[in-house]
Amino acid sequence: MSNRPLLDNLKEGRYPSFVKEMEKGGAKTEQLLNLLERSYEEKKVHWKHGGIVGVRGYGGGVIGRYCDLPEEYPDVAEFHTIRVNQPSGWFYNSKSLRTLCDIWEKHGSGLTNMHGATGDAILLGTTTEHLQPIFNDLSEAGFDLGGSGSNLRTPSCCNGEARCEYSCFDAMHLCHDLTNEYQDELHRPMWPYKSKIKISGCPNDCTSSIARSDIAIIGTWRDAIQVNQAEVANYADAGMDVKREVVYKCPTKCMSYDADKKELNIDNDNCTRCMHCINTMTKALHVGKDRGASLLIGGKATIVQSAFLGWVVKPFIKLNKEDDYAELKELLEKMWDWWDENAKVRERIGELIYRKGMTDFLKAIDIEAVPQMVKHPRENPYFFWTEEEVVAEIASRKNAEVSK
Amino acid sequence: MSNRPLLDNLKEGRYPSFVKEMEKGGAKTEQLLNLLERSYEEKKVHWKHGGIVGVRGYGGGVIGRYCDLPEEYPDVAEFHTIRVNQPSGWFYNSKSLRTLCDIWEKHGSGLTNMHGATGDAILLGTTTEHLQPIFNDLSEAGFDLGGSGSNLRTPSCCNGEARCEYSCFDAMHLCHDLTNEYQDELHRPMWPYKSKIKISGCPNDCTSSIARSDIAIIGTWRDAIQVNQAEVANYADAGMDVKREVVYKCPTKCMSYDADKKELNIDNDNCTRCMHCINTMTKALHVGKDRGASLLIGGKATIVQSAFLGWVVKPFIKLNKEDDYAELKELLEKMWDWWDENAKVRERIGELIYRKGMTDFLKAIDIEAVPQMVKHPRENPYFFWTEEEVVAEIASRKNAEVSK
Amino acid sequence: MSNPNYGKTDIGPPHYWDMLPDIIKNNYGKWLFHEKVKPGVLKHVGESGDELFTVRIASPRLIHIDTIRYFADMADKYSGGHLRFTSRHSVEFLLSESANVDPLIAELDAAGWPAGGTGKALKNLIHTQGWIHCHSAATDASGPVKAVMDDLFDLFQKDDLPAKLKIAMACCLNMCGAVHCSDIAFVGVHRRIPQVNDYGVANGCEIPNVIASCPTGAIRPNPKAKSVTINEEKCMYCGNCYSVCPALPIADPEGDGVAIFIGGKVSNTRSGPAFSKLVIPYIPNETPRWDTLVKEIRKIVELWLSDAKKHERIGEWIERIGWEKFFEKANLPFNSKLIDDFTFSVPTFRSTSQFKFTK
Amino acid sequence: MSNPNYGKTDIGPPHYWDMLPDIIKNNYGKWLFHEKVKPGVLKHVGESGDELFTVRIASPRLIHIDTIRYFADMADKYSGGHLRFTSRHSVEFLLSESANVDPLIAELDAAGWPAGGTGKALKNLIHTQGWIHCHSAATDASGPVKAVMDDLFDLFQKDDLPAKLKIAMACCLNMCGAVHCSDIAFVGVHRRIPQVNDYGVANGCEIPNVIASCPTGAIRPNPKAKSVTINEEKCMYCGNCYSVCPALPIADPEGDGVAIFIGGKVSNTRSGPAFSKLVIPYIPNETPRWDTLVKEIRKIVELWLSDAKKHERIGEWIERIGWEKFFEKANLPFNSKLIDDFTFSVPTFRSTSQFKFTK
Ligand code: SRM
Ligand code: SRM
Ligand code: SRM
Ligand code: SRM
Ligand code: SF4
Ligand code: SF4
Ligand code: SF4
Ligand code: SF4
Ligand code: SF4
Ligand code: SF4
Ligand code: SF4
Ligand code: SF4
Repeated sequence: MSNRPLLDNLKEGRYPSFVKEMEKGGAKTEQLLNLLERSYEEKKVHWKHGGIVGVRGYGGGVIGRYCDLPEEYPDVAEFHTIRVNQPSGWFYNSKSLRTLCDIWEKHGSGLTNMHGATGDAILLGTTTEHLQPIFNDLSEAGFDLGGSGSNLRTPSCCNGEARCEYSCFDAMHLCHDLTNEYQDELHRPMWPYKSKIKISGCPNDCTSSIARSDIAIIGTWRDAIQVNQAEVANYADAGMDVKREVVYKCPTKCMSYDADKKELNIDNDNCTRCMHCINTMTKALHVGKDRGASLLIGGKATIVQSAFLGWVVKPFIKLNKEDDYAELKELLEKMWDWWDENAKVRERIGELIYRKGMTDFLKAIDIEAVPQMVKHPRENPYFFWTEEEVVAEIASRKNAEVSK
Repeated sequence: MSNRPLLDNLKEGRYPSFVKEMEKGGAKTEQLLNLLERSYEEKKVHWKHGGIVGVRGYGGGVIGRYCDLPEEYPDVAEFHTIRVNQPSGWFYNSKSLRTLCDIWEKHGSGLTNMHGATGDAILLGTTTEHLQPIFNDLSEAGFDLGGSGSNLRTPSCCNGEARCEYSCFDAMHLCHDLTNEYQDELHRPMWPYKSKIKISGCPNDCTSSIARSDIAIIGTWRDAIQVNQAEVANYADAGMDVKREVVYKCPTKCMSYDADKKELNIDNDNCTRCMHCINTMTKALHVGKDRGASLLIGGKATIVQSAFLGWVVKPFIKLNKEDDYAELKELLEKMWDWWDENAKVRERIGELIYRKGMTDFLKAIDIEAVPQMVKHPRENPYFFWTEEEVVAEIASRKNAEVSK
Repeated sequence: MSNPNYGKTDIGPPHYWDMLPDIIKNNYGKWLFHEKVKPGVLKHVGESGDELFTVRIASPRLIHIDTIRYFADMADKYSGGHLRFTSRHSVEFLLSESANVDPLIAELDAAGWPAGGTGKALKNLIHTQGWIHCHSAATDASGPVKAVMDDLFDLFQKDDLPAKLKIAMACCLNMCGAVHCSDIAFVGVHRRIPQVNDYGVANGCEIPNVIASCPTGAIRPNPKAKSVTINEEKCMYCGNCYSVCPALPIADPEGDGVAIFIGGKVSNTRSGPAFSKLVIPYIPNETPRWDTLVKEIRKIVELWLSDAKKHERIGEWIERIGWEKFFEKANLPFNSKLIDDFTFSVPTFRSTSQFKFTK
Repeated sequence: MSNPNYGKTDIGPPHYWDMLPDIIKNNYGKWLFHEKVKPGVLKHVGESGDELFTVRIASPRLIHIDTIRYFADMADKYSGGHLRFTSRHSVEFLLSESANVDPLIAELDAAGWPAGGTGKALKNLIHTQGWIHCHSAATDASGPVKAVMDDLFDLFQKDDLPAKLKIAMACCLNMCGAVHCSDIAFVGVHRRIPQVNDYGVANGCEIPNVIASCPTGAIRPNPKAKSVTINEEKCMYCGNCYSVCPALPIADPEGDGVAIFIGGKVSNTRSGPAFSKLVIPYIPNETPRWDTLVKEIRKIVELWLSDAKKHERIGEWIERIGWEKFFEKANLPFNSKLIDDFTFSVPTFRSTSQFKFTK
């Protein structure tokens, strides 16, 4: 038995125990456990920031961490984490996982987060001197680091077309492609603050991209939901109350159901592709055929200006592997350029758009304003005009009068 | 025929013509009409502010106005307006109106606004030297001035119990009472900016109090809507589709209708007293019996911080003539005091609450926070604690532990 | 202050009780229900069974004392001398005798004072001063109001619109009136910053006051010229500085005009109060009848008439179909001026992938 | 950079294609529908008729390499060596053979790795570092997560809740995780400003950096002490200054704790994405099992289970009944901390007389 009554308590219960996991480290994690027990006793964290640590050629990928009681807990005096870029969709085979484990056994605590909230495989706890060797071994084995600091953070995506019938484009391919395209942006901090990309194959948004990434790419379609009426009838026959469960829950009330014919009709012009009906009758309804994605920009957590949910900047974009996602990439680069030029330190792109206004932003990325970008138009009269605009408008008016 | 082709055009059409009204002034308004024609030609206003004008003992009630072309239009070189406090509900008898007309004939242009947007009877256009004499004549005849400047503005109210079955209290009495109680605040500018009171007898809010006044007093009730089922049946018999027109339009879906029995049932606990059903079936449904008002604070137009709609600060207040509206008045005075002490110049009370936070405001007026004040609780974690609070909470926790 | 030469102060307004007809005094607080007799006529019935008839007429609000006296005459003749004005500046005659209703309407109508505006109708148009009195005005008030009301006048005399139709106007950003919460609002807007007359500022204005008057902090001192400069990026054309300093005129014949906001509402019914939203950022001042303005408003109203369901105010209708559909149906151009960039902008952005595609 | 001692840079992540089982390669982009076989098991069917079985298990995310190796063994034994992790850190085994499903589940369960979390269930709990790694933490992460999940564990193995139930936690205001948009979120909060160790600041920190680190501008220089002072009124306890200067510790055993936010959501389904809202501003850190936190979360979940309609996430349910009713039903005290006072506060105020009365 350990001498850690508080943590021992957390070995009980049906949910898998992180304490048991930590104990698997044996001697390697003994001091870490003791330190944690102490935190449980004192109700107080015992970590602090220290000097910046990293690997050669990179500015990010490692989070330096130091214990504030190094004399008492020398094994964890330095306890850095490594962010390893996960494969798209977090798919692994047993071989690759074992490789990762072996490297980590050699160089670190043996503890991991599979995965971090951004998406990386996180190797939890090593010393400064091991950083470069770990990196060398990782890259030898085909792994690279993810992002940290003021740079592009590791993009992530849902399992997309690999295992989901709703996916409106190849989310995993796109994620892999963007990650490789922007290696420099990912590894070498050069921006005012972090920038995150998350990719979801459909509006269910299983990567929480709208809330957790500056750049949310969410699959959607422009044409009609595909309906298989025979399957609709099957659902009804199996006892589903189609009106109550589907039709009445449709946020736009654009559906109707003919209970006699067991037929579902959708006014696709007014459908906002919320997915509810498709989710509920997965065999009968399918996403449309003219597929692509919506781009929502600005999502982030609370610090500093409040949490933002990303907002629509490009209602529809085709995502073609054939042209190497050219349109998307051009857009991303314009956004980042504008942000890089204009943002204050620690200002996310959403906060910058808030501060400078959508007009500036849209102009910089060369996109026309459309009503899809807003819930509703502005409610105040504080809109601005440039002298050129006014002069041009007056001139065209004069011309029209003359030609009358 | 005048030499004013542009204004002449506005004498045509079925809506009563202000130009015809202006022409009724004859010689007295001739230059005003010519000046206005000039504005129509040039598309440009020809007024400016000038020195402050007023009557003895008052700081407001008169708006000074000067023509920017005094040589060309000497008759309107000075063209001030007088704000005359209207009787509650804008009720008049022919005698009182004639009195007003006679005074204005003697001292001014003969033009009026019946009424101004705040509610005053506005006498439009006189000179500085006439101001005191007009005031003397008005007060002799029982009229007083309304508000202008950084003070209480003329309160106004709907016709309330005088002509409306929905009125939940005596709106006209309250308006008259408050106006008289706060004569000093009305006449002698002393605040950081203007403060407006508007009073509506029920949630239909026929004075737009929620949008147009810092202090909106809106009638409401706490018990059940009174239902006369026989009249419900009459509506149904007369062809009303009760479900479609009433039940489905209820914002809280708290109604049900039994089409066979022609019976309407209301789950009053979940009714938000929106008035829709009562408005639509005025004979069958009546406001409840336990009546009073909600107080909504902060309404105003756009300048500076954006337009605000007033928000709930006191969900329910009884309005008793018997105790001279003591509770309400105490509250108003606390609000004004806090505002007066804390606001910057030109900062309305709503803007101050926005800047300082509801916690400060509620503390100052000694009201407890209730969920009715918000659409939903805060979405960010930026809430504050005082050291006393934290110390007290810790102490009570320790106590509880000890006594265990 | 009791010097007779200076009038009595603080006497407050005349007492409303002295203004009320007997039928109101008798039924005060005891009204049972009302009926819409026909456009312009309401009948209120008391618990007593008493019936009060209200005849409502349109009013441009800017009226001459001769007209007020004429109304007084009409009141004496038909309603025992009793009348009132409404919160939208309509005039209401309060009749105890139903027999008087039609003759009163006929006589008023013949004199150019049409009855209407009750029930689900176009209401009297709330507005402000404009070029008749206010120095701030970016447009006239009474003129465009008349033009719009003339054009839509049929709707004032109906009671079968989907819901009430409330139009309001304000001649500058101060928005005197419920313009910010109207079904349709048009607002005078400047598009250029005030012109600084250095000589006038130096000689006629208190520079600290001028600087303090600007809500956006756009005004800086210009010590060299003993005047001020205005930061073009920050000025949002409110005209406040002109209020305190006539040497900063903001009026600009070609630059000024009106903007249209729609979809606002005040009453707590159904969806609750809502702000009006910008749909057309600029229409020039076309005197005397503001033809483009009138045309655009009619277009919006007609679309609403044909597309809305019963009980749907303009904003409620648009919320149902979606703003993107509104722009499509109304065939109105959208541009970035319509996207908020002020303090509360972010919550107006579309933070969901739910929207409708439009052409 | 091609020096072999320094590793190859910029090679990017391993290619996902190498990680996929054949059944996925064959049906990639051609899945037709899925079925929920039972809690913890999904079946995806391709156009080809191929059936892919997914077995999902709970994971505390903080796992040792021995466990990863164990998962690799299980994958080799049952799913051709293929597995994945989810966006909520569950582990998923990808099986082509239905016969393997039950044996795999049985073996995992026996080893303490229960299947579940699919469909309308309680999902794996997203969380952050806490006292295990982050200097900012106002509470531990893994401990309270375990306590909450243990308590609600039944719901992880169901598929008949009104809707999905997503709980998340973050150990400080930085909110690493989708905490701000979760059905239920608990967040570590400090309640006292950092303690300024003047000596430490003077000798170990770059004062301009410290000042710049504060998002609210609460830090001022204190030239006398060559240190800084913190404005109590402005500090909102984010801990950013401690990140750049260890002489400003913010952790405070008695003052720190957690706050509960509820009603958020991310998916665009039905009502669309929404932020979580504060309902309990403070619960102390009760190690090791955070009993009060666990109890309060259970109370909210049970209320939702009993009161919500089918397909209603927590936020959708509360929007239907109204927040005032929620506080009444949950018997939770309301206080002014729950009222927003930050940048976008005004739109959250109740600007209508529409509300429900509560006791
Ligand atoms: C490891 C991780 C939490 C976890 O346990 O999974 C994490 C850990 C930290 N985050 Fe985070 N963040 C992590 C995902 C997130 C997310 C979620 C996401 O990416 O989906 C968010 C919210 C989304 C967002 O970006 O807004 C997030 C919002 C923050 C913030 C606030 C940013 C903001 O603009 O509001 C900070 C503060 C900062 O940047 O200084 C922050 C800062 C930090 C720091 C670096 C604290 C610091 O100031 O030094 C933490 C280091 C902890 C440690 O000791 O290892 N972390 N952080 C996640 C990264 C793992 C990975 O790479 O996969
Ligand atoms: C006369 C009137 C318009 C009318 O034609 O009816 C009016 C006229 C003026 N208003 Fe107003 N306001 C009038 C009702 C309003 C209303 C509506 C209301 O009270 O219901 C509002 C919107 C509600 C509100 O208070 O927010 C209103 C919001 C303003 C504002 C912006 C205030 C704000 O905080 O946003 C200003 C600017 C200012 O105070 O400097 C203003 C300023 C002015 C000034 C004094 C312009 C100035 O800076 O000198 C105008 C004088 C016009 C003139 O030449 O006579 N007026 N003003 C209304 C008063 C008549 C009366 O006493 O009955
Ligand atoms: C006379 C007046 C009050 C006054 O003391 O002056 C008044 C009187 C009545 N209002 Fe009003 N309202 C009056 C201005 C308003 C306003 C303010 C405004 O228009 O600026 C509002 C809020 C406007 C808004 O929402 O934008 C208003 C929103 C209502 C409503 C709610 C309408 C809705 O959206 O559902 C009702 C209920 C109804 O009509 O069914 C109502 C109902 C009524 C009733 C039926 C109440 C009654 O039982 O007597 C009165 C006759 C209305 C009619 O026109 O048919 N009254 N009413 C005002 C007439 C103005 C005018 O000349 O047209
Ligand atoms: C595996 C995973 C994606 C991944 O690549 O990792 C995934 C997979 C699926 N999601 Fe998801 N979702 C996953 C995270 C999410 C998230 C993100 C999160 O939880 O942080 C969301 C948004 C959360 C939110 O709204 O707060 C999410 C919102 C949905 C929804 C919409 C639910 C709703 O509110 O209506 C559906 C539709 C449904 O289930 O009917 C969905 C549906 C599905 C389906 C049924 C799609 C399919 O046909 O394969 C998958 C099985 C779901 C299940 O659990 O029964 N998925 N799904 C994620 C599993 C996380 C876990 O371990 O529990
Ligand atoms: S986001 Fe859509 S496509 Fe991706 S896993 Fe979720 S449901 Fe499938
Ligand atoms: S996807 Fe959503 S909006 Fe579209 S029809 Fe289905 S339920 Fe309605
Ligand atoms: S606010 Fe209510 S009480 Fe007053 S007139 Fe309008 S409907 Fe009647
Ligand atoms: S007043 Fe409004 S909320 Fe109440 S029952 Fe009637 S329609 Fe429903
Ligand atoms: S809206 Fe502007 S211009 Fe018109 S009266 Fe009010 S302050 Fe004057
Ligand atoms: S017009 Fe208004 S915003 Fe522009 S400088 Fe003058 S006061 Fe400032
Ligand atoms: S939430 Fe705060 S304490 Fe927790 S990992 Fe993120 S930064 Fe660290
Ligand atoms: S804790 Fe945050 S808000 Fe407080 S002083 Fe430090 S950086 Fe500023």
